[in-house]
This record gives sequence, C-alpha cells and structure tokens, in this order.
Amino acid sequence: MSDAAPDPDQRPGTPEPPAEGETLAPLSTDAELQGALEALLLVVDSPVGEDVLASALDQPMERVLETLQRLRADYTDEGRGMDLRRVGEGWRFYTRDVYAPFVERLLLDGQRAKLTRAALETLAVVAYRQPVTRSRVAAVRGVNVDGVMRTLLARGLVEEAGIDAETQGVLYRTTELFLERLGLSSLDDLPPIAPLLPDIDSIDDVPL
Amino acid sequence: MSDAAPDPDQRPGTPEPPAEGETLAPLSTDAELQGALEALLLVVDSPVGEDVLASALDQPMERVLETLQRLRADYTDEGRGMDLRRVGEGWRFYTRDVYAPFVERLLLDGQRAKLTRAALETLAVVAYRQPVTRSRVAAVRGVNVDGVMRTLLARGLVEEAGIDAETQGVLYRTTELFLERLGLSSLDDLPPIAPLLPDIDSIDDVPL
Amino acid sequence: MTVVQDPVAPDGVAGSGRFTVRLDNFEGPFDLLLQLISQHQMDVTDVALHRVTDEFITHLRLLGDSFDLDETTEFLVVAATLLDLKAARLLPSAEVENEEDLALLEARDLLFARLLQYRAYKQVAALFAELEAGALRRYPRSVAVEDRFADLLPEVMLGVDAARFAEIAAAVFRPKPPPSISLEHLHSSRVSVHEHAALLRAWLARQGEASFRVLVADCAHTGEIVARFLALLDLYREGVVLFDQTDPLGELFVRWTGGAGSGHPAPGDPSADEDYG
Repeated sequence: MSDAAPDPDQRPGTPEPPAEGETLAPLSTDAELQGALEALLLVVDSPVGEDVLASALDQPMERVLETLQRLRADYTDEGRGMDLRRVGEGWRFYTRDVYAPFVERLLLDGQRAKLTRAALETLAVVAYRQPVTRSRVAAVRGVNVDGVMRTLLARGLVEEAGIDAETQGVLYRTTELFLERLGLSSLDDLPPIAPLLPDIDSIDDVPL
Repeated sequence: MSDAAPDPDQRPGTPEPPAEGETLAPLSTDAELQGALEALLLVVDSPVGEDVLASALDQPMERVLETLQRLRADYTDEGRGMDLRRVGEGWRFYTRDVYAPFVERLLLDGQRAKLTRAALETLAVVAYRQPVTRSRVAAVRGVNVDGVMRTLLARGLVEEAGIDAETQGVLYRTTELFLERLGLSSLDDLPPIAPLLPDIDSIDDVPL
Repeated sequence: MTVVQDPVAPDGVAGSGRFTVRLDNFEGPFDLLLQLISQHQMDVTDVALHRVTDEFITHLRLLGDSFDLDETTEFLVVAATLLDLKAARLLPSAEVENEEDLALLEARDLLFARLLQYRAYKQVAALFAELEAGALRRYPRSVAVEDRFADLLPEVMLGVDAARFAEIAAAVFRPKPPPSISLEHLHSSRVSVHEHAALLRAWLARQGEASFRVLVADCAHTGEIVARFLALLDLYREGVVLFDQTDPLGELFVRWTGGAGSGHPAPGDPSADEDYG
C-alpha cells in the first residue's frame, strides 16, 4: 500500500522503506502529520528544511509545507508559547516574543549581546552587494572596516567568497548564521534598497 | 522553594524580578498562562518543577500546576507531537511515543551531524579553559549554554571532570573523541589563541 | 558663519538660529555630514552642505590632533570637496560658467551620491538592528536529544580544522569593551598641525605651486599627511593658498597666493583666480 501515491516533489530515488519491524503511523490525517512535525521540530537544534522533514515523514513536500504554514498560523492565532519560524535554511521552534521576559527570568543569562552600529552597517553593505571586497565596503562607509570585518568573519556572520578578478581583493558574503541572527529566512526577505539609493547613474561600477 | 532548580550550576534562589521597564504580560487568562508555560518548557533541558515555573511566572503554584495538567491532557487528546510529562522532580517536553519512528529516521538522516555555531563556540571555551564549569562557559559566551552543553555531552565531545571546589559546579573537559575529530593527538597541539586576540574589534554592543 | 564652539554642549538650539551641535559618536565623514545635516533638520541638499561645511571643518580640526589618523583620509577628501564648493560659490545655487565649475559640479554630485548611498545603508543597518532586536526576543529551542534517541545520532563532525577552531575560540574570548567610537586604539604619535603649517608656508612661498602628492612625499606616516592637509586647510582659510583639482579624487594642486614675505597672512579673496607659475 503506502507507496501508492506517486509524488512529483520527492527527490529522485525512491524513499527508503520503513525499517524492519518499525510501525510507522500512516499520517493520513492532518492532525497526525501535524503531531509528527511537532515531534521532529522538538528534537532539532538548528533550522531544518521542509525537504528533510518531508523525507523523514515520507510525505510530499508540498503537504508538509502546507501543514507547517498552517501550524505556524495556528500557534500565532492561539498565542501559543512556541513560535514556528522559517529562518535561514529551515524551520525551527522559538519562544514567542511576548513571553521573552519570563524566559529571561528562567534562563541563567537572559539578554544577549547586540551587534554594534559599525557591525550592522558593514553587514548592510555586504548583504546588499555580495560578493563584495573589503575595500568596497570601506569606500561606502567612508571608514576602514578591516577590524569589523575580521570580527564578523570570526563570528561566522560573513564568510569569504573567492577573489575579485579585477582588484585581487578577497570577496565576502553573508552566511546562514547572519540570516538566523536577524530572523530572516532568506536574503529575498530584505527590502529592496533601490528606493533608498540616489537616482544617479552609477556611484561606482558595481551594480547593486 | 527553588530547591528544585534544574541543575547544580544554575544560580540558587528565586528568579530575578523583571528588568526595569519590562512589561510583563498579565497572564490573567488561561490561554496566556498556557502560552507562557509552553515558552518556558521549550527552552528547559531537564525537568523543571512547578514551583520554579510558578516563580518565573509570578503566579500561584496551584494555578500553574492546574494549567500544566490541563496542557498535558490537551496535548494527549489532540495527538500533539509534544508530550508533557512530569518526570522525577519536574516537567519537560518529550516527543510523543507514536512519532518516535519518524524522529529516529530524522536523526539517522545524518543531516544534523555538523555541530552548530553555538556548539562550536561552547566547545571552544571548554577546550581552552578546561576544566571549567557550565556557568563559567555561559559567562564567557554571554548566553545560557545548558542545552548546548548537553548536546556536547551526548555527542561525547565533552565529559564531566569533577566538582569545582569553590562554586560546587560540575567541571567539564574535552574528550579523546574531540581531539580525534580535530585531528590532534593531544591538547598541547591546540593552536595558541593569544596571538589571535589583541587585534580584534568588538562587534557587540553589550559588555559581557 | 555659524561656527560650533562646543560640539558636545548640553543644549540644543541657542537663540537666533545659531546651532550648538550635539553629536553622537560618528564613524567616517558621511556619518558626520549626515549627523550635522540632521542637526539642522534639513534634507540632504546642497544648501544643507553649504550650511554644515564650516561645522564639518571645525569637527575635523577638533579631532585633528587626537583622532585615529589612519582613518581620516576620507574625511580629508570630503573636506576638500566641501571647501572647494563653498569657495567657488557653487552653493547654494549653481551658475555654471566654465569648465572648472563643471568639474566642481561633478565633484558635488559625487559627494551627494556617496552621501545618499551611505544614508541608504545606514537605514538598512537600522532595520537590521530592529530585526536583530526582534530575533533576540525569541529563544530558539536548543535541547539535547532525549536519551532514548541518543544512540541514533550520526557521527559528529566539527566542520572546522584546528586553526579555524582556534579562531572561533579567539572570537569568543576576545574582550568585549563597552560601546564607544574606536578612539582607544590610537597608535599614531601626535603631530602638530601648526608646525606643518609653518613648514608648508615657507616651502610654498618659495616654490609657488606643488601637488599635494609632492607636499607629503617626505611624510613618515599617515598622521603627518593628515596634519599637513589640515595645515593646508588653515592656509586656505587664511587665504594664502588655492586648491586646484581637475578630476574628482584626482591629483590636488596647491598654489601659493600669499605673496613672498610670508608670515603675514594676506586676507585675500579665496575664490580669486590669480595666476602663479
């Protein structure tokens, strides 16, 4: 039975059959799929993609995605303590922000450090112009960014992305961790910067 | 109260009062209290007593206990993926039994084999400061490390190494497996970090 | 001119349209310009640039002897453009008469463009700060797997080598000082703008004209170059030198207009177009 429903979303190669003797719940109802997803999300400690979840559940990715989205909406509507978010490469449970004061009271260390303005501005330039060299970022900010860039690199918020053919400078781009840090699921979530920029032909030769 | 603090490293005593200017949700409705409890349960790693929860939420213990029991029943009735159980001296989220096969498939998937950034940073502190207590690691990293430390323990990368005479906290050190994974034959082979330290600018706004 | 006497004076607007400027820490010339412009509650226009030119120079001078001199080159480029624009009276409204004016207009446009560009990224940075603040209020679930699943975990990989691991450790251990503008890692020795002015005065009075490149050729470090530029600004203010720069960011030529017997500054018209050879 079970494998009767062919699924266009599934990656090539048939999913493995359940392990010997293992009894998998059929997940035919939405409530079951929902429960199974909750169980998976409870054990992951980094964002996990809907493709990985779909493969673990042996379900079409589309159905999994729909269920995740419905689950997220339900949690929000009901003011649940868990906030299901798509961040970086995938889905993860977070505590809902309104309950942050209670979480901070319970946890050992509460508040976490925020990024400085220099770090945020440098990240802003890298995010919109990646891959980009350090000297290009310095030119936009009007200050040297060597120290900040080194720290962002060490913190895993930016990473190297090859060498600029023209200037031989190292190119940088933002990382998954950067997206997670800002709670974004992809760079596409960033607002377009064009409306903010001057309508002058080209300030320099790098397209935005 | 408070003797049920989930772990010996945790600071003793009652949770601190809310920070100045922080607006705590009133938790007057059952749904709000339920949400706040879910948020707390989402981040605790070992079972936590209803007295600790009540104190963090500033609510009567009886009301908290009632809500926990109702939550447990609701989860069960609705076939939720999380199973709220009272184990030992406290409450904790577990994955519901019926979904265990899916959890196993996800874990076997191998997608999660790489350590997260948080885990790497925690491991780094242990490696360079061992033997070290959890609260000391948390102080260096500026965030709670309970969950991450448990992951590292479960992964066999760190192990317990006695009790700190001063704070009575459990001490941790890295394992043979850690050295093996890093391709080192002894801790003496760890690259010195002193030369890396002086030049780095701070990108954090909050002194830790 | 509405010279700022005390850039950190406690009060805001002090009578008769005279501004007392109170600035946050700023980083770089664009940041300073934007802050000055917003102090006047103006938009980024050439009028605004006109209004803040003197304040900008004043800040630059105040910082001159104590600033992280490694990072002032950009300040100087901006200062030079502002002064050129002001001297040529292209501000606030431009009447283009000759090629020199045209070049200045280009320089102005470039300055505007860079300023607006910086402002755009600054706005993005503010958005990032908001996003981060929101994200920091949501605590991710990060809990060790239940004991019954522990054996199922695949072999763990660190994903980094020993050198990278050490870098991560260094990043974590690095001291985290309270937020401040990076004035603390000053390492340049102090240089006297006054001494450099005297030097340049003597040299230019004798030679008549030189490129900035030549004027700083003997400087041992950036600090001296900066001091020399600030000295030139002083001389310019005195009206004894003129600047000539054909291309934006191109070679900057300095001409002596103060006559032979230096020492007595001749308060000439800075925009006078005299010919010295």
